[in-house]
Order: sequence, then structure tokens, then C-alpha cells
Amino acid sequence: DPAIIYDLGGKFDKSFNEAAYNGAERWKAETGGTYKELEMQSEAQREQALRRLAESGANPVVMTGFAFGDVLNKVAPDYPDTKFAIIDMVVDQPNVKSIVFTEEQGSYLVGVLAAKASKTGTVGFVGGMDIPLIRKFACGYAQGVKAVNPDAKIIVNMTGSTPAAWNDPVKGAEIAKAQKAQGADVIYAAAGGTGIGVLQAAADEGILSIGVDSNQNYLHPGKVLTSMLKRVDNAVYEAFKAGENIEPGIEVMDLAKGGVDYALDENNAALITDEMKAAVEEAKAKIISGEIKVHDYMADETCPALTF
Amino acid sequence: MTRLPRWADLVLVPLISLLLAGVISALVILAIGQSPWEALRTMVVGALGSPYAWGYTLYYATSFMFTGLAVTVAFHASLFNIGGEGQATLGGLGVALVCLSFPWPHWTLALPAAMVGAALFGAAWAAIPAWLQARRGSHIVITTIMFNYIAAALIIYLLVSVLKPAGQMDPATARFPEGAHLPQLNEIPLVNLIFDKQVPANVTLFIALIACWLVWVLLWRTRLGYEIRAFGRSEPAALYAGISPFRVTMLAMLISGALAGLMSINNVMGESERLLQNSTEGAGFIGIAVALMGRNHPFGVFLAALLFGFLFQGGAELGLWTTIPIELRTVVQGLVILFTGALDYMVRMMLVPFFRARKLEAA
Amino acid sequence: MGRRDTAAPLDVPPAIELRGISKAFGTVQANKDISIRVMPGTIHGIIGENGAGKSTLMSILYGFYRADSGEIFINGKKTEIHDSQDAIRAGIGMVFQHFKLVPNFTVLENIVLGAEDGALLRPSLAKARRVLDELAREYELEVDPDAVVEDLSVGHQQRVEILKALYRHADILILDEPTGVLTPAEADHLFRILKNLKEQGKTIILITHKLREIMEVTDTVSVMRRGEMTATVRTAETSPEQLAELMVGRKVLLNVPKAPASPGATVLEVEDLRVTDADGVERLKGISFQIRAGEILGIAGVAGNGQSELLAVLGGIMKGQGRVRLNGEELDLTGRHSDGQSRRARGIAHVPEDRQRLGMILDFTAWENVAFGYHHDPAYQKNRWLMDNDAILRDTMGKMERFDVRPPIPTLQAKNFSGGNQQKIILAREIERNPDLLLVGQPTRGVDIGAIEFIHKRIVELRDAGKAVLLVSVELDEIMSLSDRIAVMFDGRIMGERLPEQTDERELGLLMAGVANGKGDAR
Amino acid sequence: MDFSTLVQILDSTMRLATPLLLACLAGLYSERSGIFDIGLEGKMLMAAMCTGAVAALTGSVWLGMLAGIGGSILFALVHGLASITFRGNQLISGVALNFVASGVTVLIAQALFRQGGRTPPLSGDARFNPIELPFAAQLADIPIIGPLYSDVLSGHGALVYVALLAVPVTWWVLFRTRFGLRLRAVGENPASVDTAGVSVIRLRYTAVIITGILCGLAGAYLAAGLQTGFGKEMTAGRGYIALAALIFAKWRPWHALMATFLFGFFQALALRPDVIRGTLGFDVPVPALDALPYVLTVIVLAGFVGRAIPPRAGGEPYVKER
Ligand SMILES: Nc1ncnc2c1ncn2[C@@H]1O[C@H](COP(=O)(O)OP(=O)(O)OP(=O)(O)O)[C@@H](O)[C@H]1O
Ligand SMILES: Nc1ncnc2c1ncn2[C@@H]1O[C@H](COP(=O)(O)OP(=O)(O)OP(=O)(O)O)[C@@H](O)[C@H]1O
Ligand SMILES: [Mg+2]
Ligand SMILES: [Mg+2]
Repeated sequence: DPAIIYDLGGKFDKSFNEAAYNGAERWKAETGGTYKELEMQSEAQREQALRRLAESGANPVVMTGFAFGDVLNKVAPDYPDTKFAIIDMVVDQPNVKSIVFTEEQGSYLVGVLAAKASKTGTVGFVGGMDIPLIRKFACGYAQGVKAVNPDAKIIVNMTGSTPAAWNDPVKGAEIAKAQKAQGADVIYAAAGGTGIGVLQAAADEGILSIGVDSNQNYLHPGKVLTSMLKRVDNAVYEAFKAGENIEPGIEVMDLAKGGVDYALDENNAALITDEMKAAVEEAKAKIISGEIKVHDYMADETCPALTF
Repeated sequence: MTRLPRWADLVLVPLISLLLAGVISALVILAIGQSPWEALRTMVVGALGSPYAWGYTLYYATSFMFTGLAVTVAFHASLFNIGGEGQATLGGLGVALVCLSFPWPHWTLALPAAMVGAALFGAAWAAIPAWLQARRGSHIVITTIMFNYIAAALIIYLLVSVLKPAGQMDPATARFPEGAHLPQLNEIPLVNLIFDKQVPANVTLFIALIACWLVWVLLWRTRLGYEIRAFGRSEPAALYAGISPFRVTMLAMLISGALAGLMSINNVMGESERLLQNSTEGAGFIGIAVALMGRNHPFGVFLAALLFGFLFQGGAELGLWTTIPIELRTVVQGLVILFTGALDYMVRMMLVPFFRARKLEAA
Repeated sequence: MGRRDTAAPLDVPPAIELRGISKAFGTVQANKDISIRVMPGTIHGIIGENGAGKSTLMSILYGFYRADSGEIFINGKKTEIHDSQDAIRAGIGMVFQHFKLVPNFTVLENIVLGAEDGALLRPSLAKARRVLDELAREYELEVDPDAVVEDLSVGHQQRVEILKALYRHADILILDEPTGVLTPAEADHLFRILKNLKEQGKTIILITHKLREIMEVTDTVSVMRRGEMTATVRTAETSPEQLAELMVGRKVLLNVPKAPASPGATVLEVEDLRVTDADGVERLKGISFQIRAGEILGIAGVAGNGQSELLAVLGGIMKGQGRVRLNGEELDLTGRHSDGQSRRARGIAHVPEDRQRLGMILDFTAWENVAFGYHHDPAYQKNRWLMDNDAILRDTMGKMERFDVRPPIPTLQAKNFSGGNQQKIILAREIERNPDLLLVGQPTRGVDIGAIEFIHKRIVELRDAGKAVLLVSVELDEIMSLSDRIAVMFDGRIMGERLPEQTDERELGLLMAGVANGKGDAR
Repeated sequence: MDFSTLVQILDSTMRLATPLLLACLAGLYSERSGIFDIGLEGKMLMAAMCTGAVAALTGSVWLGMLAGIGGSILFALVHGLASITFRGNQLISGVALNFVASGVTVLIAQALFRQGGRTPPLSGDARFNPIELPFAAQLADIPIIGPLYSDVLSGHGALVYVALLAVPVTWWVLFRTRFGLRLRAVGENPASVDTAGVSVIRLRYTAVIITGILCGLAGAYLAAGLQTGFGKEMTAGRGYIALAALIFAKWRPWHALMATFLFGFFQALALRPDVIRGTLGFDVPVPALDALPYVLTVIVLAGFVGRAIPPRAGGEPYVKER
């Protein structure tokens, strides 16, 4: 059986891990198969969890989150017959598949929408843990915003510097309120469970928010502008489907492959005008065609549109 | 009130407390619509069913022996050290600094050095609450709780801002050099006949056993131990006997902190081989339950540590293979502490009629 | 033993009647089938040795403890007293041996506590202030209603306790050893108040050890021994000698046979010794005396006048200022060598006043207690690191035999020995060290007559072996019979020194009350 | 830091200080009666779970709050049983109950909702909705006082005002009523209360139940005010910070208000590292801010800033007969 390990936020974080859960469930519904799953409770458990799953014969073992990288590097060689897949991190082992996303492209798209929807010309970004990966989101977002409104002000806040930052809705809400006070009227939350607080506060305060990873539009219908979809669900689904024959190596899930996107559904249909839609679809096409190159923060740890 | 015979006090009371905790846990499991029997079976198989399972149980038990002994030593000086968690955390820092500061050629050299680092850092973290208790009368329970939180904050800061290697995203130190790798049970000749798969239990287990014995010697065979016990029973009397409260408080807490710190040899050096956030996983707190359950005697601590190793590993297995959340083990742990530490009088009262009846029969 | 009942007038029921009261604490039978009748408007005394069960009996009457069996009648009516509320409702007030006041409350708040007039405090306090004023004038019980209790002297705290009872309209007032902490002058004032109360028709029960007080104020008196009521007699028809005999159950042997002292060289010289306690109160205010080899110096005084601190500072438990020389060499009073270990190393042994709190660890075994304080003794060590428990065990068995400790089981926990045997273990430990100076406080407190004789004999033997002994006791008899010289302490000072054969209890009593030259007419 | 930023931070402070204040006052009643309680954390957690669950099931925040109070009182009674009736070690009982709460809340939430130990998100009437104080809109334009009134004070959930009100009420109860006098007395010298004919046991149980109620409110506010539902370990040490505040406040109600607002202010500041950098000109590590309440408490405990003397009978079971 395949197995999946969720990171600290837990599988019901309505965001990153939940997307992975949805992928696994979709596989289950379609194939009728069973899978093992595990939620991390603490940093120190990662190794035991990996080993126990590998021991139990699970194959492949999929894990969500960069934090497994180091441990996987250590564990993978001990189980050469087991295939592993890790999302958001590159682990160079013969039996590991690394799946990464071009979050900067998806973030660019929602940045375009944010700039179009903002009346104040100030937009916000709330990140989770302050790591290059999250800066990559922020940087792509900023590029999208600036593409529409070069004078826009972008307020960036990170929730914290530890994994606890993925799961701190109180702090998310307080940061969102602070950003609103500074003039932001659209806030993009790339912060896992913390984002729930951001979306809630934005809805309470009557401003717009942008969800992340899963489609979060439904959380506050008419108040969430859109969501940056990161198809972790697809990644997990594909990995489960490939089963033991999963191909090791690096897979980049980009916009062209449908790895990232923005969400449009009945919950936000009223918020996205035709003009906005046209703009974002144009940007999308240009990115896919390569006409627009969205800078990847992690390539050189710099951002043309933002200073951290 | 009839007094219980000593053996009842030492054996029966903890067992009945455990039984009560078990019964209530079973009720909780029933209440959430699961089968206690199934839960127990999963735990037993997962924690005791194979050498591999034992490898985990013993790994956790090793940690709990250290933290249990830490609580025990302080307890005999009538100091309730709730700070094991923080002291073990700091011990981990000591281990990490030692392991990373030098390209260790062989574990036999790295281990003693790391032990010194762990003990020193753990003791240092206990020293301030100890001093505040001895000199300023600040209640050690409150100060050690505060120091747990301060330790957590300190480690986060250090991991994120100082110790994290460039380019790494998760807050952890670099990996320790190969030479600092402690042999795991599956890597030790002879022992590896039993443990044929890689298990986290490592040579620290033997150090923990030695520590149990040494603590027993300390408490019941040395002058310092005598002074610690005397001071713990009666401070005025200790003063009369010329035992310095300051000295005993400091020494007991330093030893306690050092023991808690030494735990990090097991988890930081022996298992994860780098310092992580929350590396202790609550072992400092479990030490309280272990000490209470073990009646503050090193041998009791040894047994209780095995029990809690079983609970911890078994609980992890529950989380892994059943839909019973892993938090069940926190509940059991809390109930054991409650019954052995706070409701022991109730347990005794339950036993008294039985012994009174026996006495009457005998008479 | 002849039992005589008070002949009561037939028309008035007794204010208090107890029938068949029994009470056990674990294995200790504190009260055994006790019956007693007290007529209204009288002062009834209860005497008995330590631990005889007096406080227990009164606490039962006050509802603080519950009797295992027995009945209580108040003014002829059977009354169920389950808690203190019931007792208060029945008109009973009690002043406990250990006061039951809230130290950081004001006098007024303490008085009102539990007797408030409604859910709000202000009206209650205002009323209490008025009533207090009346009571104070009526009974000479002045206290400042706004003073914080912990700032008051013991005598004043006691007044607060009495006022508390009166405020609750007590017609029956129980006082448990009220004079133990008072100077004779304060005690006299108290007795005036009691007589005054009696004239107002109140019934009073007075517990005390002191025969003099019984003879002075009571109308009737009951004697308790070992949990039993041995007799009740009219005070006018008895004598101190008879009461003493009733108390201990046989003729009292007051004097230990001892040879005259033959003092040698000076062992201990104390000069201008001062001690300040943790609260900053000066407890010893410049004390000087000497003890020579082969001599027992007895320190007499009302408890709380600095005797405890004197023992503590000499024994290394407290720090002090001044000069103390042992065999001509200065003792460290403040520095590193001012602790108990250093004192023992210098040849000072110490039998503390409060044996259960200071002298031993009740949870330790007898043998562990034999090493207590001497755990550094080379004879008790196996090597540099380890203690030699077997050696201590062997030593303990010898000591138990020589001091007739019963049962002679060294592995028994100290708390399982009776008080007298606990004291013997401590004495064995300290005396067999053959110290140059023995400090001994209240050596026979709570110890039965047989053991008292034994203990006294050992102390005298030590003196005869040429050692110096400093004896502190609140029992004047003990001081008189053991000491070669007597010093009387009052308020942290030595009021005077006397030779036992040239003084009497009256003179010592005056000195204890702080009357400078021991002559009543001096001030 | 400009004024509007300050208003912002004070606004956050109000929200973040509220659970601390309620828990701190909760601890005050218990400890004033002589029962030490380091189980505030667990009671809050239990209350948060019960509130989250019942509010989610019924859609009513008020029913949720009642459930929260119920759950908290249950734990308070167990603590009372251990420390009053069975004369157990109060510290150990508190530690134990925190563990039980930490685990059992997740177990129950998981069993009820199967969402990883959370309760479903609350919205609408299942949460404490903001209350506009009278004239908030009209007064908003008055300089300084206006924003302080209409942005900081106004616009919070009901429990914020309940917490603020609880301070004078507690002071009044403690120092102006018969119950308060007895409560203070039983924490200082239970024998004095006992001999005065008042039941020590009943007084202490009453105090412990009040503690349960206030912790219940604190937990309810966490789950349905500050957040939108219960999450694992969501109290995040607030019970211990409240305990720290109680010591900091030296067991006095008005001081408790100040201490909890100070600690709430630190928490609010920790959310705004940018403001700290802007004001101080250098970075203060967020962990340092997180640790500040604990460090301050240790300093107070050390007696360097006025000695904190707990109620004298605190922590000791009342035993008449040995
Ligand atoms: N609370 C208690 N628990 C257990 N035993 C007790 C308690 N109070 C008294 N005792 C025991 O009961 C016996 C009688 O004690 P009580 O205090 O009544 O004596 P007493 O006559 O008042 O003595 P004293 O003159 O020393 O005050 C003693 O053996 C004592 O140790
Ligand atoms: N805590 C206890 N546990 C068990 N037995 C006890 C305990 N306390 C006292 N005893 C036993 O009860 C008996 C009575 O004790 P108590 O202290 O009242 O003796 P006593 O009659 O005053 O004798 P002594 O004159 O020697 O002081 C003793 O034989 C003692 O061994
Ligand atoms: Mg008495
Ligand atoms: Mg006795």
C-alpha cells in the first residue's frame, strides 16, 4: 500500500496538507485501494515515522513538506526497495522522487488579481515560517502586483521562524488586522493553518483575502478573492497511482503542467470581473508561453519586486 | 487510620494507581467509540511484539530513566523539579555544541565529551532556579516552569539565528560528524543477534542503567545522599545536623539538572544526530510520572521508565495503525501522575479496609 | 484511686457535662471514656502532663475534633456538636494553645471572621468596632482594633482570642494553657480578667500545667493522665502535693541524688552574645556567663525569652554576634565554621528542645538517626566516598542496649518509637560522643517519670565525668534539682544567677517575670 | 511608532490580554483560598474544546460557552477532590490535569468531528461577535481619546468586557464581602476559619468552582472569540503566563489587570517585529519577546522587584488530625 505522512499542520489544515489528503482520498475513491497515513506531532518524530512506514512495507511513502528532507536523506538508503516521494524539497537519492512546484508563477497570477481588486493600492502578504520557499511565494506575488500597478505598496509579514508558524491562526488574524490598518485591502496568506486566521480576520474586517494551496474560496464565500492552487493533491494522486513504479528524480510541477493555478468558482465569481479575468488569463498564457518570466526567489535569493 | 504495610505502600499502591489510570483510559477509549482491547493489543504488539518494537521501547525508556532519575534526586531533597524538559533541552544544546565543534574520530571519544557537555548545560539550566530557591526562596516549581519556556524560546532563537547552517530551511543544526555516531543496539556485537534491524536504542541505554545504579549509591550510600534525604525530610533538622541547606539545594538540583541534560545523549546524539526543535518530546515531563510511579527509587524508576517506554511507543503505534489519536498516551500519562502523585491518599484509603480486615483476622 | 465528684446543687444543671468521651488518633488513644461536669459561674481547672489529652478533650467540646464516642450536655440539654459552629451556637468559646488568628488581618477582621452580620463587610465591621469598645472597657481587654495581628505581642493576641469568644456571646470560655507564653505579670492580669468574667456569670475551663495557677483561680479541678480523667476535686479541698500525685500516678521524686559538684577549668565563656532572628527581632540582647568542667548550668525562664536562641546559636543553628570561647578558643558565630558540623567537631553535643522537629528525622530509621549530625564521623565511613552502614548499625545496637531503648530494633523508623524512646536515642547519640560541652533543651518534655529519672541520671553522670552541661528547661523543678547554678532569662537577657540551695521558686519566678533583683519590692 | 500603530497594537493587546486576565483572576480565587493551581492551562483547554464543539454543533456561542464552563468546572472539581478532599499534592494534581486535558481534548474533538482533533470552523452566531460600544462612531474623531475609545476599547467580543468587569467585581468581592473575608482567611490560616465555625472544605470548593467558571470563560473566548474553533494545544502556554501574571500581580485583582495587559502587550508586540524595529532601531528576536513574561516573573519571584508573598496556607492541604 502507499502511505502518506502529513507535516505538523495536520491533514485538516485546509491548506497544504489538506490538499495532499484530498489527493490521497481521490486515489482511494477511484481505485478502491487503501493507504496508510500519519500526522507528525513533533519534529523529533519524523525519522521514526518514516522508518515505521518503510518497515511496514508501505510503498511508495509520500511526505509533504521540506522538513522531511534531511531525515529522508538519512533514511532512504536504509530501505533501497522502498520508493519515497517528497513534496517541496529536492532529495538526491536513487529511490526518492522529489516534487517541486513553481509557486512563483501561481503567486504571480493571484498578484495580478490582487492588484486589480485593490482600491487602496496597498496589498498584503502573510507568510508562514520565514524560509526561502515562502519568500518565493511572496516574490512571485509581488511581481504580479507590480505588473498591474507599479506603484502598489506590498506589505509583507512572516508569522514566525519555526514550524509553529504554520499553525498559529491567532497570530495570522492579528497580522491581517495590522495590515488592514496599514491600508491593505487584499491579503494573500501563504501560511498553512495560520492562513485560516488571516482569511477569517479579512472577512471580519470587510477586506479581501487570497487563499493558498487548496481552493479556500468556500471558507468565506464572496470574501475570498481567489486561491493560489498548488496541486499537491495531483502530486500525491499521481504518486499513489504510479505506486511502486514511481520514477525517482525531480519533477517540477509548473503552470503549464497544471501544477499551480488560481481558483475560480461560484464562491468568488462575483468578485472576479471580466476585465480581471481577461488580465489574469493573459498573464497565464504569457507565462506558459515563456513571454513572461517570473523570477524564482530560490534561484538566487533575491527578488526584483520586493526587499525582505 | 490504619497504616499499610510497607510492601503495600511500595508495590500495591502504584499498581492500583496504574490500574485506575488504565480503567479510566479504557473508558475514554470506549467513549470515543473505539475498542480498548484492540488498542491494548496494538500497543503490546507495537511496543513489545518484536525486537524491532523493543528497540523503540528501550529507546524511549532510556530517555525516561534519565528524566525520572532527575526528578527523583531533586524529590529526595524535597525539591519538585518540573524543569526537566528545559534542562534536557539545554543538555541537547550542550551535546550539539560538543559534537559540532570538533571532527570526532571515534564515538568513544565523542561520547564522554558530549556527556560532559550535556550534564554541564543541563546543570547550568537548573542552577538558576536552584539558587533562587536557596537564596531568595522563590518557589522552585514556578521558576522551573518558567525556565522550561525560556529554554524553548532560547533554543528556537539559537537554532534559527545561530546554529542553522546556511541554506537549510528547517530550524535544526547541521548533522553531527560520522565520528560522533553512537552504536545502536543493532550495531553492537552479540546484541545485534537480537536486534537485527536498525533501531534507535543505542549505547546510551547502558549509561542509563549505570546512572540508575549510581543514583542509588549516591542516595543511600554516600554522605551527600544522606544529607539530601535528611534535608528533604526536614529542613530545620538538617540545619541542626549542620547540613547546609544552600549546599544541598544547589547540589541536588545540579545533579538533577545534569541527569536531565544527559538524556539528550540518547535522543540528540544517539538518534537524530542533530539538534532539533522540541527534541525532548516531553520526556522531561514524563520523568515526573516515572519518578512518582517508581516511588522515587532508582529501581522503581527503571521499571517505570520501561512502562512509560511501552506507553510511549505503544501510543505512537496507536497513532500509526488505528484511528485512536496518539494523544491517548498523554491522557494515560496524566492519569498515572494524578493517581500516583495526587490521589495516592485515596488509593490508600481504598486499601485500608482490606488490610484492617486482615489484621482483625490475624488477631 | 479515690474518685470524688463535685457535689452539685440539685436545682441548677451543670453548664457542661461530658459523658464517656473517647477519641483515638491512629494508635494513640488520646481520650478514654472521659466524664466531667462543670457548674455554671465557676472556674474549672484541668491539669495533666504533656500528651495527657487535655487539648484533645477541649477541642472535642469545641467541635474542632469529633469524638469517637460519648455525649455532650450543655446547661442540661444534650447537644450535638459536630463542628465549631455548633459549639459557638451553644455558647462555647475557646482560646487555643496555638492561637487561631489570621496573622495579616486586623484585630477587627479577626473578630468578625465567621460572625459577620450579612453578606457585606462594612456594617459588620462597624458593629464589631462598637461592641469591641464596650467589651474592652467592661473586661480590661484593650486592643487597637485596627492593628494587624502579627504586629501584636503574644499577650495582646491572646486578648484578641478572648474578645473573639466574647463577641460571639460565649457563656462558656475554654482557655488552653493560656499562661505558657505569658510573664507572671501578664498572667496575673489574665487571671483578673477571668475572675471578672466569672463574676459576670461566665463558666470558664482553664487548662494548665501549673499547680500554682490552679490553686489561685479555680473552684474545681480535674486531673488527666494518659488519656483518662483520674479525679475531679474541689480546689479548696486539695493541695498541690495531692494534685501532683494524681497527675503522675505515684509519689513524685523531685530530686535526683547527686554528689556536690567539683567544678574544674572554665569550658565555656560567653560574652555579650546577641542574636537577631530572621524577622529582625533581637532575641538575645547581650548575654554573658561561664560554665566550668563538671558543672551543670541551668537556664530557667518562661518559654520564648531567648533560651531557644541561646541553644541554637551555641549549637550552630543560628548566627550571632559577640564572643564565645570553648576551652579558651574562640567559636565562629557568623562565618563558615558557625554550623552544627563545626560545633560537633569542637566537642559540643546538642540535645535540642524540639526533638521531633530538630533532633531527628522521623522518617529515617533508628540507625540512620544515630548517624544524624555525625555522618561525617570517620568511624562511619567505608572509604572516601561511601558510608559504612554496617558500622552505624552495629553502633546503634550497642547504644540501644546501653540506653534501654524499646523496642531495640535499629531498622525501625524513628516515628514508630514513643516520645521517651526517641529522646533516649538522641541522648545516646549525643552523650556517648563524650563531649566537652553538652547543650540540652527540655530533656524530659513529654517523657514519663521512669524515663525522666534515667535521663537525669545520665546527665549527672556526664557532669561527674568532668564535662560542662548547659541545661535549658521550662520546668522549674527540673532546673532546681539538676543544676549546680541557675541563670534566669527574661526578654533576651540574664536577669540573675542563683545557687539552687540559696533560692526558691518564688524568687526565680520574679526573675522570670523580669523583676531585676528577684525581690518583689524592687520596682 | 506612530499613534495609529499604537492604537493598532493596543487593540490587539485587548484581545490577547483577555484570556490571560480571565485565567489570572481564576487563579486568584483558587490561590487566595489556599489551593495552588497550575492547572489553569488544562481547564482553559478543556473549556476551549467544549465551547468549540458545542458551538459548532448547535450554532450558538452561548451554549458553547456554557459547555466550556461545564468542562472547566469538571476539571476544577477533580483538582478539588485531589487537593481538598484527598489532601493530595496540589502541584502534582495541576500538572497531571494539564496532561489529561491536553490529550483528552484532542481525543474528544477527533471522535466528534474527525478533523484531526480540531473542531469545525465557527462563524456567525457560533462566535462572539464584536460589540460596538455606544457612541463609538461619533466619538471616533476626537483626537487621542476618540481612537482609544472607538478603536481600542470598542468593538470586541462580549467576554472582553466581562473580563474587564471581573476585575472590580473581584476586588469588591474580596475586600468588601463576607465571602471575600473568609476566602482570604482560609488561604492564610484555615484553622482560624474552621474554629470560627465556617467550613474550610466548602469555602475551598467554592473557590475552586469559581476558578473553573473563569477558566471556562477564558477558554470559551479563545475558541470562539480569538479564534474560530478549537485546535490542539491552542492555549499555547497561556495558563502558565496567567500564573506568572498572578505572581507578578502578587495575588491582587487590579494588579492582575495590569500584569495581564502588560503580558498581552508583549504578545501584541511580538506580532509586529516591524514596529519594534522601527521604534527601537534594532531587531529584537521574537523568541525574546515570547520569553519576556517568564523572565519578568522569575525576576519578581527572585524578590528583586518587591517580594511576592503567596497566601500563607497555599499549597498545604488542611489537616486537623495527623
Ligand atoms: N491532631 C492530632 N493527630 C494525631 N495525634 C494527636 C493529635 N493531637 C494530639 N495527638 C496526640 O494525642 C495525645 C494527646 O494530645 P493532647 O494535645 O490532647 O495533649 P495535652 O494534654 O494537651 O498535652 P500538652 O500539655 O502537651 O498540650 C498525644 O499523644 C498527642 O500526640
Ligand atoms: N506513628 C506511629 N506509628 C506506629 N506506632 C506508633 C506511632 N506513634 C507512636 N506509636 C507507638 O504507640 C505507642 C505510644 O506512643 P506514645 O508516644 O504515646 O508513647 P508514650 O506512652 O508517651 O511513651 P513515652 O513515655 O516513652 O513517651 C508507642 O509504643 C509507639 O511505639
Ligand atoms: Mg495541649
Ligand atoms: Mg510520650
